[in-house]
This record gives sequence, structure tokens and C-alpha cells, in this order.
Amino acid sequence: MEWIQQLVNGISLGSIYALIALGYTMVYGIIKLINFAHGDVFMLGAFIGFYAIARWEMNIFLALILAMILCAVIGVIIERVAYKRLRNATRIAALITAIGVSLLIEYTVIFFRGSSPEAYPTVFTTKNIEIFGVQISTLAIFILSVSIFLMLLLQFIVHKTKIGKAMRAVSHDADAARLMGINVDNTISATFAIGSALAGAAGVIFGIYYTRIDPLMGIMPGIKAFIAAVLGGIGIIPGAMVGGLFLGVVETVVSALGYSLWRDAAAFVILILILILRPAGIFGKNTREKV
Amino acid sequence: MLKINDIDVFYGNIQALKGISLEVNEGEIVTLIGANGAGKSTLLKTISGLLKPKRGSIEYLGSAIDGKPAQSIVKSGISHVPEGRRVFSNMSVEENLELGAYLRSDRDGIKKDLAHVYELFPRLLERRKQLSGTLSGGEQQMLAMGRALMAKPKLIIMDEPSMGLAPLMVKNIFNIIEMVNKEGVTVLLVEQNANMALSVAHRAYVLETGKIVLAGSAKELQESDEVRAAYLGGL
Amino acid sequence: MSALLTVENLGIQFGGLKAVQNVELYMNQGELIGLIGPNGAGKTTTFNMLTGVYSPTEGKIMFDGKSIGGLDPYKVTRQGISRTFQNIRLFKELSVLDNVKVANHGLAKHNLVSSIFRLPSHFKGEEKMEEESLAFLKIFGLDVYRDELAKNLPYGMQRRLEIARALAAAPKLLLLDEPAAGMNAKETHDLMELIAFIRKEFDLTILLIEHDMNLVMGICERIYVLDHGQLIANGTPAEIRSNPKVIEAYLGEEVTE
Amino acid sequence: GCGTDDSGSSGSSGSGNTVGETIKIGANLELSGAVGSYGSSINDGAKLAIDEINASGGIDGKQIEYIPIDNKSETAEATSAAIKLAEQEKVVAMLAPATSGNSVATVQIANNHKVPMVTGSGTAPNVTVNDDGTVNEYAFRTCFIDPFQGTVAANFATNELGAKNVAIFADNASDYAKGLAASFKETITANGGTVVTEEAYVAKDVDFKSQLTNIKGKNPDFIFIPGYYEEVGIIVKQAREAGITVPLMGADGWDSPKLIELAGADALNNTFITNHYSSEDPDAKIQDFVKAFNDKYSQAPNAFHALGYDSIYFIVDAIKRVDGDVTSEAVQKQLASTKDLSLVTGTFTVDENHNPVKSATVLEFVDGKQQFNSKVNP
Amino acid sequence: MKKSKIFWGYAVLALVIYAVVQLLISNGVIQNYYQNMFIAMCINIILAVSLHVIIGVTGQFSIGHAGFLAVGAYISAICTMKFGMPFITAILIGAIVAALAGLLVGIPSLRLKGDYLAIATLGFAEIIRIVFVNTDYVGGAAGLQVTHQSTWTYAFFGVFITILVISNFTNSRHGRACISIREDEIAADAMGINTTYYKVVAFAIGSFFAGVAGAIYAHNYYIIQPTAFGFLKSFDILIFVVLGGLGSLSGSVIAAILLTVVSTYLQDFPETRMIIYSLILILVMLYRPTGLLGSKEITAYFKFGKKGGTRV
Ligand SMILES: Nc1ncnc2c1ncn2[C@@H]1O[C@H](COP(=O)(O)OP(=O)(O)OP(=O)(O)O)[C@@H](O)[C@H]1O
Ligand SMILES: Nc1ncnc2c1ncn2[C@@H]1O[C@H](COP(=O)(O)OP(=O)(O)OP(=O)(O)O)[C@@H](O)[C@H]1O
Ligand SMILES: [Mg+2]
Ligand SMILES: [Mg+2]
Repeated sequence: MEWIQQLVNGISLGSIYALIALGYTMVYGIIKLINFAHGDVFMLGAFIGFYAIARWEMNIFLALILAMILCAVIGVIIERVAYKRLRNATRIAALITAIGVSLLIEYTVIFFRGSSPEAYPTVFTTKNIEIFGVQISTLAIFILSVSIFLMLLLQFIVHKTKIGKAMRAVSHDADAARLMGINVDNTISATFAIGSALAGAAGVIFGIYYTRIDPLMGIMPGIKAFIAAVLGGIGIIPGAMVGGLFLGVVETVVSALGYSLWRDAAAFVILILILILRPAGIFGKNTREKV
Repeated sequence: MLKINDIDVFYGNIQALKGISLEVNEGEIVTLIGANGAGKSTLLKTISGLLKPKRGSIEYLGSAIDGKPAQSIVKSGISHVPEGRRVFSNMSVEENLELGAYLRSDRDGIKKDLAHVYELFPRLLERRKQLSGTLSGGEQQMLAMGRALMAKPKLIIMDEPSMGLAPLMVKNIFNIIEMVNKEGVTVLLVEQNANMALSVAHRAYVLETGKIVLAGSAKELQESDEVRAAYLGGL
Repeated sequence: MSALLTVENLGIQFGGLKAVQNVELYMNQGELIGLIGPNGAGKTTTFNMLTGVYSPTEGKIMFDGKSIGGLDPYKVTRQGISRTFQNIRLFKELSVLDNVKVANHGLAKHNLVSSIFRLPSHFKGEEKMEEESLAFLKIFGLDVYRDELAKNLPYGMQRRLEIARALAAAPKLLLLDEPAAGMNAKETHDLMELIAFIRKEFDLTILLIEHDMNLVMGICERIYVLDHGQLIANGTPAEIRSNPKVIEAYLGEEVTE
Repeated sequence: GCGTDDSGSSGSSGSGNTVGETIKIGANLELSGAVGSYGSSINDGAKLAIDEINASGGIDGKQIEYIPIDNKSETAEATSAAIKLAEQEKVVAMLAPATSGNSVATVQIANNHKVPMVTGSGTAPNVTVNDDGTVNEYAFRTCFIDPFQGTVAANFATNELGAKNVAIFADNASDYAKGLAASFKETITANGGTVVTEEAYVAKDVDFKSQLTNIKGKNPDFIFIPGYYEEVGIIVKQAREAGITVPLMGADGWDSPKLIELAGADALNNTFITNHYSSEDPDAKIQDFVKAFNDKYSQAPNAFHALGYDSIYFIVDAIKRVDGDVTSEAVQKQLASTKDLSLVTGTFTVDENHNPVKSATVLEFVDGKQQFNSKVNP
Repeated sequence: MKKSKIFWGYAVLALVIYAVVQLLISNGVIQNYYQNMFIAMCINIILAVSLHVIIGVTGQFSIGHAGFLAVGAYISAICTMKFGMPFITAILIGAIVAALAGLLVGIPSLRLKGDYLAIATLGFAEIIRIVFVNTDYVGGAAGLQVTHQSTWTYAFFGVFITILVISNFTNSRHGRACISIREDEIAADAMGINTTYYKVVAFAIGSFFAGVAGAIYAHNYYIIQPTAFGFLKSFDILIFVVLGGLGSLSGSVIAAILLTVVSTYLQDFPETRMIIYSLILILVMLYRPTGLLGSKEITAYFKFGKKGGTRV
């Protein structure tokens, strides 16, 4: 019984990772940028949601939408200001810029409001459903459903819609995409907008679920999302979902075994093993470079 | 139809085109030949809006298009088949063709043109679900041409469509170029394979280190000693 | 006399696709042989198997009396096979001279320790590398560009540099993948002469892939034709030119020079 | 130490620093980086104290110049900041970093330059006393040392709550929490209790369900949770959600108004902490501090704020007691001989190990309010 | 032999700099504070140059360099503190163990590329750190107290030897082999380069010197704690290399010096330091995406009329 409970714990933690990883892998897949600032947009989303609910007394859904919109705008601004010029630069240069943007966001927030944490107001009285003695929080079920829904939605957008096709075209070859009449700048902005909106939503949901938010809260989830995205296969949307869930379950199982201090190490060991067996992630096609 | 006046194009500090002027009339096949690095691709990229001229103007159907973004140039009816095919390799053949019609919204028209492209290139129909990255070079070249045709262009500009293709395929490609032209599309063709290019073209220009050095009807150039020595193997 | 290279029943599969199958070929010391066929026939893939880039899923490759199928590429190179690439793969940020030196690496003897501590053997070894590499550049008329970065060379020169680099690895067998691609008739003609020259000068055996029939028919002694991963013909240029299967699959009509 | 240190201490700063036009007090704090919030809290408390003292005329007419330096929560930067304060700024005393590790990194420098340092929250014993038992002459602190609070909590659990089978859930990335857990374990075992399970977490975690599920499976009747309010707030909440109803207890790291917001008032019922003081204490000194702090920063103070505030008063008291020239060496002597100094976090005397001897207060949370339970003398 | 002359020229210049600084320290002209800053600079230079050989030269995207730093720091500290070995021996042992860790990390690099390799190296570094967190022998999270033994002399010769070895390595057929892997691994392989061997060699050399830096670090800051070796530290080192210009040894040295100075200077602006620092990062990358020196060496800027030049 305890084990089923732990599995449930793992899945609910994993669905939070998945939620963040979805937006991450989306941007990652389209412009191949390791967007370290993604975790910080997530943090901004959490704070926007917090202020909306606690200070401006908005209802939770309005707050969620507000956070998504503002994060989308912030994401687009970041892209336009910091990343656009670097599209033709090496990826590592873009990575350093992303680290810079990440620090800038974190410390600008600290500058204006200090580094102390904030507690999300209780918006739902979370009920636990008990099935055969296993406690499942309704909120956890809600989060898992949201992640799955968003995964399907993203998958649909990227593979079935016109803008999705444009995104993929841009990701493969921006100049050729231009020759198709695709507005590359707008397409990339749209990618950032969607990815950042997802991060914002994840931030609000995270706040509701875990209560504590602080200006540096994005760092670890950002790294975890990166791991989840790589684990699933870079740019592969269902991969991010599976990667996130997998990571959550591994961490929980390791903790449950009494090795909670080795949790992150175990997660990395498994990550490395998987990558050695499947160098392009769980879902990535291990294509050899055509010579 | 297309009128280029005295343009200069730079890559950073390197000047790739020096005062180029040329003209393409409606219904023609015009070919541009020249050695490696002469600036042929640069010229095509400038026409399609991927590069911007520093000086000079490009007129198309009476209005200036230089400096306009690529997407609006595509919209006005110029399709560019880029050097090296540049197909979207992780997408299927059909998705590539659909992207060719990205700016169009006439569903029926698109459907019709898709059928037409498959008619021109039956090989693509066979492979429509295959990822284009796994196509052979010739097939990719067909796809690149098909994709450009999907935009329903008035003017199609092609950059070395015969590069790396088997002889049979080269003939095939040139046949298709003539066919497309007969259907009313104007063609500006860049080629290394000067022999072939001159045999299908009406008029031709010769480009050398960023300048036009010769111009005339395809026939004239084919017979010119200069051209024969430099580009046709001098035999 | 036994052949320098013999390939038996060679095949490779990518997922469900049999890119090459049942290929049998041989090359005697000093021969210049062509490998032609439609796009996607498996020519480059065959090269990749010969050089160890891909491991064949079937068959046997014997080179100079040893089996080399599935060997790591660098080991194959040290056995005496080197190549150029269809899409130029120079070391773009290295100077022209250094590009050649990299290929010369396998011939040098001075070890890591001697280089780190700048022992005399390091200086001697590096000097020898420099001399030998410069000699190759001279042959190809590239010595004027020695300190230029490879990416800044004109296209035709890059193709030449690829060949020079391949030669610097001191091969017995040289594989050229579409060396004339993107060259006009005149440049192609110069290239033909160059190939003939290095073949004599270095006592090479050469296998080349090319779509330019003037070149292939002009210099190859024998030609293999691949289609859909299988050999469909093999013979002298004259035989190939009139082979109906080849005409149908590849040439389109009889090629007259 | 070898070469470097000797040359440093034989230099101009050989006999410590003296006071000039103003009295310089430095602060080497974690103002950014991983534990930036702790250092910033100490800094805010310290600034309040400095403002108050300067507003009331300073020390013997001399104003205090407060020089905070950010050490980015890194030992390397803490070291260089300490050298800078002692050697370049020539302060007479300095606040040492908020974490024990960073404080330890600066102890030698304080000794070599003969400039006293006071940490507000470096609770590990080895800040002031080396492993070989020698005392670091120039290191002081205003907080409890770890073993003290752990012992108090264990005794409270046994005597007041009748705990027999206890669980420990500690922040293992923090030497503070580990120190408390170790002494708690020692005492509770000596008291006849059993530690049924020990679980651990790492600072910045947010999901503790897995460990809590394990703990719940062991059915303890009391859980000791040393750590800081950021994590503890969530732990308490998740513990109650998981159906754990037994008493929970922690230490001064819990003390923050944020704890109540994070955990929720209901979840906090039946939880206890050991602390220096209670912000609900009607004592005028405490209420004045709470009010002044609220006026300046519009928030209620936490333990770090109070300790930062007190550290300054501790130093200032020593400076005031110096006879003749105020040098850093003289200040050190006065700090060491501090007796019955009454501050917000208690009235204390500095012992021979440079630790404050002061009583601990046990507080209980009742409907979101800290309620005085008992006082324990060392 | 012209090249060896240039080489000795630099060596003598370096020794003169060393002697002058040492003299000023002995006279007390350079105070403790600056001496400490110089040592910090040296540690950062060693770290930057040692990562340069992995990323800049060999093109292996490694973002876990702090892991090797940690190994060097802890192993050397164990040597001096637990076994009472002399500092110099401790440095060597620390470096050798770090090199072994590098070999271990080099192994996945044989199969992984790009971002996949990056995440694996980051993972390795975190694993190393977590091992130290959970090892009570070295104090766990509380850390290990270490006596102060690093001096300007150790730091300087650490830098000197690091640069010497890595530039000698880079300017030889072995270094060229590594560069060719960076440029095009498949072509390098086809030219007879044992890419496996050289990738592992690069990791081993890089981590060896990171270990040296770790030893000097541990014995300069009185205490080492696992928190000092997290991924943010790895990013700091990465920033030196990229900001200086990928592939440029002198670039990474200059970036390490500049950023150490900037960071020390910014200590006085606690509220804004990280904002300023991040803005500097962003602006440099936006206006010089190839880093301060690009892939050129500083010496190339002094050689007029001669293109390319030798790589240092
Ligand atoms: N992105 C670029 N940056 C700098 N210089 C460039 C760039 N692209 C092309 N060039 C230079 O501009 C000149 C013209 O190049 P272009 O590609 O237009 O030649 P081309 O005639 O198409 O040759 P090819 O037959 O090789 O395709 C050449 O000297 C080339 O080196
Ligand atoms: N790494 C790979 N993965 C999957 N398929 C591959 C791979 N490499 C080659 N192929 C497939 O094998 C077939 C043969 O390709 P190959 O490159 O050998 O053709 P080729 O004869 O050299 O053609 P071309 O003349 O166009 O260069 C093609 O269908 C190609 O898509
Ligand atoms: Mg071109
Ligand atoms: Mg090929």
C-alpha cells in the first residue's frame, strides 16, 4: 500500500516537472536554445499569480490567465532583446546569454521585493481522495490532467496547425522557411510566447500546489525540466512529459527507499545510463549523421 | 518583369556583387552562368529578399521589391529554389509541399496544385509520406522544385538545380524546367552546367567576380569563344 | 596477383531500408575505377562502409590481405584507405596547412609527453610534419594559401584541399566522392589532369564516385554501376556506355563524348 | 597557517584597527546567492540597530559607519570580504556571515588581523571553538550553539509531551539542522526514547511527501524537524495533509511570520519551537523592537532580523565599555567579558568558549500565534 | 629554432612578473587583500584554461567543471588534513584523482554529443558533489576545515604550468588532433585521428588542472563545503571560457582576470551586483557573440601583416 502511495507521490511530483518541461522542450526543439531563463519565467508566473490572487484579489482562473499572458509577453520581450541577435551565433554563446538573462530576472525581482519567500494563499481546500488507503490529492489529479491536456494540445499545435508547421520549418532551416513566405521572427516569437505562457501557468499551479514561492525558485525546476526534456529526447513533446514523470517517480522511489539525500544523484545516474544506452533520449531517434 | 538596376551586395566588408544590372522578361527562361564564387547565389538571394542590396534597386512587375522582407516577395509571386535543395528534412514530402503553399489560403487551389506537382514528379507521389531527409539527391531536388511551384509563382528562380545529380536526372530536371516555363512561369536559372542551361534558355548572362561580363541570347553565348573556353570545357 | 581490395556480399540496412546489398567488387593495385549510379543508389554508403564510418550489416571487406569491415574509421585510415567527402568536410577554422597536418598525424611518431615537455623529438617531429604537409600543398598549388583558414578558400580550392588532405594520410587506396561536383567544365578538366598526376606520383589506387560522365568515362579503367543498392553492371567505359540496364537506370541515353 | 598569514599579521594591522572620525563596523554577509535571504535579514536587523544608535547620538558622539559587503553565499568571497573589512576598511569589529561554514572561513582572518567578528546565526560549535578545543579569540556569536537547542527540544519532548517513539526529519544540506538533529538524538535516547526513523531532505526542496509517507508508516508519536521556515512551512503543511497529527517540533530556524502563511494556522496547531524570545512577549524591549522593525520594513521580524539587530548592540555595548583608545583588540576584550547584557533575543553572558549563555524559550503555535510555553535555562 | 625562442621569451617574462609581485608582497607593498585577489585570479585562470582544453580546443560541451574542482579540493584537503602530507604532494594527488574522474566523465563523451553530453557532465558534477555531501569523513554538508597554505607562489606556478602544458599540448600534433575533432569529428576520424583517445585525453588534462585549482582553492579559503561546487560554479567557469572567446587560450585567461576583478569590485554593491554582472554578460554576448577575442589569440593582434599566425 505504501508503495502505491509512493508511486502516486512520484507521479504528482513528476507531473509538475512535466508541466515545466513541456514549455521548455518546445522552445528547445524549435530554436535549439537551452533557455535557462525558462525557470525564471516560471518564477515570474508564480509571482504574477500570487500578486493577482493575494493582492488584487482576482479569482484563480483569471490569475492563471493573467500570468500566462504576461509571461508570454515577457518571453517575447526576452527573445527579441536578448536572443534574436544571437540566432546566427554559436549555441554556446546563446546559452551564456540565457544564463545572463536568468540571473538578471532573478536579481531584478530580488532588487524590487527582496529574496524572502511568499506563501500562496489557499485557493482550493485540497481534498484527498482515498482509494484503498492511498491518499490522492484532487489537486495532484488536476495537475496531471492539465499536463496531459497541454501535451496533447502542444502536440496538436506543432504537428497539425499551420503555425506548428511553420515552427518546425524554421527549426530545420530558417532561410528556407523564409523562402516559403514564413515570417521567421514572428514564428519564433510565437514559439516563445507559447512556451513562456506554459511556464507561467506552471508557476501558478506550482504555487497553488506547493505554497512557497521565492525569486530563486526557478533554478532547480529549470534544471529538472532541462533533464526531463533531454531524457525524453530534445524537442519531443511527449518525451518531455514522459521524462518529467519518470524523473518524479525516480526521485520519489529513491526517497522512499530511505536515500532521500542521494535522490538527485540517483536521478542523474539513471539519466546518464539512459543516455549511454539511448544517446538521443528515450524517444529521440538515434540517427547517425549522414555523411 | 524583373529589372535589376546596378546593385551592390556585401557580406560584412566583402563585396560580393558590384553594380549588377539585368532583366528578365515575362515568359522567358534566363540563365546566369559563372564560376564558383562569382556571386550567382548571392544575386538570387538578393532577389528573394534573404539579402539586402546596399545600393541599386530591384523592380518586379513595376514596383520596387529591394529591401522588402522575404515573405512579402514570395507573396508577390517569386519562388526561390535554393542552392543545395534545403528541404525540411524531418518533415514528410507532403508536408514540405504544403509549406510551399504556406501563404496561400485557397484550399481547392492548393489541392489542385498538389495534384499537379505529383503529376510532374510521380516519384514524389510514391514517397509522399517519407521523411524528405531520406530522399536521394535527385528526389530532393524534385521536391525543392515542387515546393516552389506550390506557391503558384509567376517567376521561379533556381540555384543550380542539376548539382550532384545523375545524368538521367539532370535531363529530367531540365525537361521539367522547360515544361514549367511552357505553363507560363518565367524562369531565372543559375547553373554550373552551362551546356545544358544554355540549351534550354532564351537569354543568358555571364557573371564573373561579382560583375556581369557578358550578356546575350543563349545561342550567341553558346557560340562565343570566350564562353566556350571558360565554361564549356573549351573543347 | 591478388587484388588490393575485395568486397564480398557487402550490405547494410538502415531501419527497414536495405541501402546496399550483395555488392561484390575488387580493385587491383594501381587501378582507377569509377562507381556510378543514380542518386540514392548507395554509392556514398558504400564508401562509408569501406572507410569504417558505417559498419556493414553483411559481407566482408578485405584490404591488403586484412579484413577491415567494421573497423573504426581511424584504423581503416591507418591501414591505408583515405577519402574525400561528397559535401566538403574540411576543418573550417584551421589553416590550410593545419588541415593537411591533421591527416599527417598518423605518420608522426612524437608522443604526448614529448610535446607537452617540448622535448627535442617534438620539434623534430613537428618539423617533419610541416615539411611533408607543405610538399602536398605545393603539388596542389595551395601553398600560397597555407595560413588562410580553410573556410575562406574559394570552393574549387576547398575541393583540392580535401584531396590534398586525404593524400597526406598516405593512403594506398584513395576514395573520391564526387570530386567534380559544383565545378564547371573547365575546372573539371583541370581536376582530371590532377587526378591522373597524383595517381602516378603516389602510386595510388583510386575509386571515385562521380556524376560527370566526361570525367568518369575519360579517366576510369573500369566502372561499377550501382542501382537501388545493388550492382547492375561492371565493365570498361565502352561496355558501360552501351549497357542497356545502365542506360535505363542512369544515363538516359548513350553518352557520346 | 604559513607564509601569507604571517606577512598579513606582521603588517600594519598587527595590533588591530583603531577608531577614526567615525566608528567603522563591517558586515560580511550573504546578501546574494543561495542563502541571500538569511544574510539580507541579518543586514536589515543590523541596519535598524545602527540607525537607532546613530539617531540617538552614536557612541560618545561618534557616528557608526556601517559597511556591509556581499559575499554571495560563497566561502571564497567571504574570505576576501573579511580581509577587505579588516585590512582595507579597518573596521573595529564586523558581523560575520550568516552560515557557519562561511563564518569558519573568516575566523582565521579575524584572528590574524585581530578584529573581532560576531555571527548572528553561525550556530556550529566550531565557529568559536576549534576541534582541538582551542578558542578562536576573535570569534563571537549571539545565537545558540546547535547542541543546546537540540537538547532542550529533546527534554521537552520527553518531559512535557511524553514522547517515546520519535522521528527526526532534518535538512541534511545544512550543518545547523544536522547539528540539532545529532544532539536531539543523543538526548532523547538518553531519556529512554527511541528514534524510530530518521529522514532527511535538502534545502530548496518542495516535495516531502515521499519521506513523510515513510515517517507515517513508522507511527512515531513525535517528530523533530530542525530546519528553516522556508522548507518547514511546507513540511508541516504536507505532513498534516498526509494525515500526520502527532506533535511536531523545531528550533529558532522556524521563527518567521512566513511560517504561518506557508503552513497555515490549522496545520501549525500542536507544533512547538525553541527560540530566543517570543515576539508576543509583552516585554517592552521586545515590543519596541517589533514595532520599530515593522515601521521601517513593514513586516514582522524573524529570528535572523532579531539576531542581526542584537549583534550590533552586542558590539556597540563592548565598544562603549572600552577604556581609552578604541581599538579592535580592546573591543575583543570587552566582547569576551560581556555579562548580563539584555537584548531582544535574551539576556546573556559570554562564556569561555565565546558563546552566549542565555535561556531558551519554548513556544507553541496556537491558531497561528506563538504562545509562550516554558523557559529553559542552560 | 624560432618557435622555441618565442616560447622561452614568454616564460622569462612570466617569471619576471612573478618575482616582482613576490617582492612587493614580501615588502608589504601588496597587502593581503590584493594578494588574496591575485590568488583568486590564478585559481580562476587555471579553471578557465583547463576547461578551455575540453570545450575550446576539443569541442566537447562540458558544463560540469566544478565537479573536478571539487575532487581536487577534497582529495588534496584529505591529504593535508587527515594524512598530514605536504601541500605540494597534496596538490599532485588531488590533480591525479581529478584526472581519473575526468577519464570517467570522458567515457560517456564517446557516445554523447552536444546537449546530451552537456547534461551528462552536469550530472556527473552533481553526483560528485552529492557524494561529498553524504560523506561524513569530509564533514558532509558542514564541510571540511583546511589550513591556509596557498600562497602567491603556488598560485602563480599553478597558472604557469597549466598554461605551459596546455599551450604546448594545443600546439602540437596532439592538440591539432583535438581541434580537428572540434571542427568535424567524422572527418577527423577519417583522417586517421583516434577520436576516442583524444577526447578522453582532453578530459583528463582538463580535469587534472581543475584538480590543481581545487587544491589551491581548498587551501586558500579555510573551509570547503559541497555547496561551493554546484552547477552555478560550473557555469561561472564556462562563462570565462565563452566570454574570452571559444578556442582562445589567452581569451579565457583575460576573461578570468576581468571577471575576478569585476566580481570583487561589485562586492560593495550587494543590491545591484548580480544585476550589473548579468547585464555585462548579456551585453558582451550581444555585441561580441564570439567572445572578447573570438577564436584568435592575443598575440595575433600584435602581429601585423601576418595572417593566421601560430596558435598559442
Ligand atoms: N555568408 C557569406 N559570408 C561571407 N562571404 C560570402 C558568404 N556567402 C558567399 N560569400 C562570398 O561571396 C562570393 C559570392 O558567393 P556566391 O555564393 O554568390 O557564389 P556562386 O556564384 O553562387 O558560387 P557557387 O557556384 O559556388 O555556388 C564568394 O566570394 C563567397 O565567398
Ligand atoms: N545514416 C543513414 N540513415 C538512413 N538512411 C541512410 C543513411 N545514409 C544513407 N541512407 C540512405 O541510403 C541510400 C543511399 O544513400 P547514398 O548517400 O549512399 O546515395 P548515393 O548513391 O551516394 O547518392 P548521391 O549520388 O545522391 O550522393 C539513400 O536512400 C539514403 O537515404
Ligand atoms: Mg552558388
Ligand atoms: Mg553520394
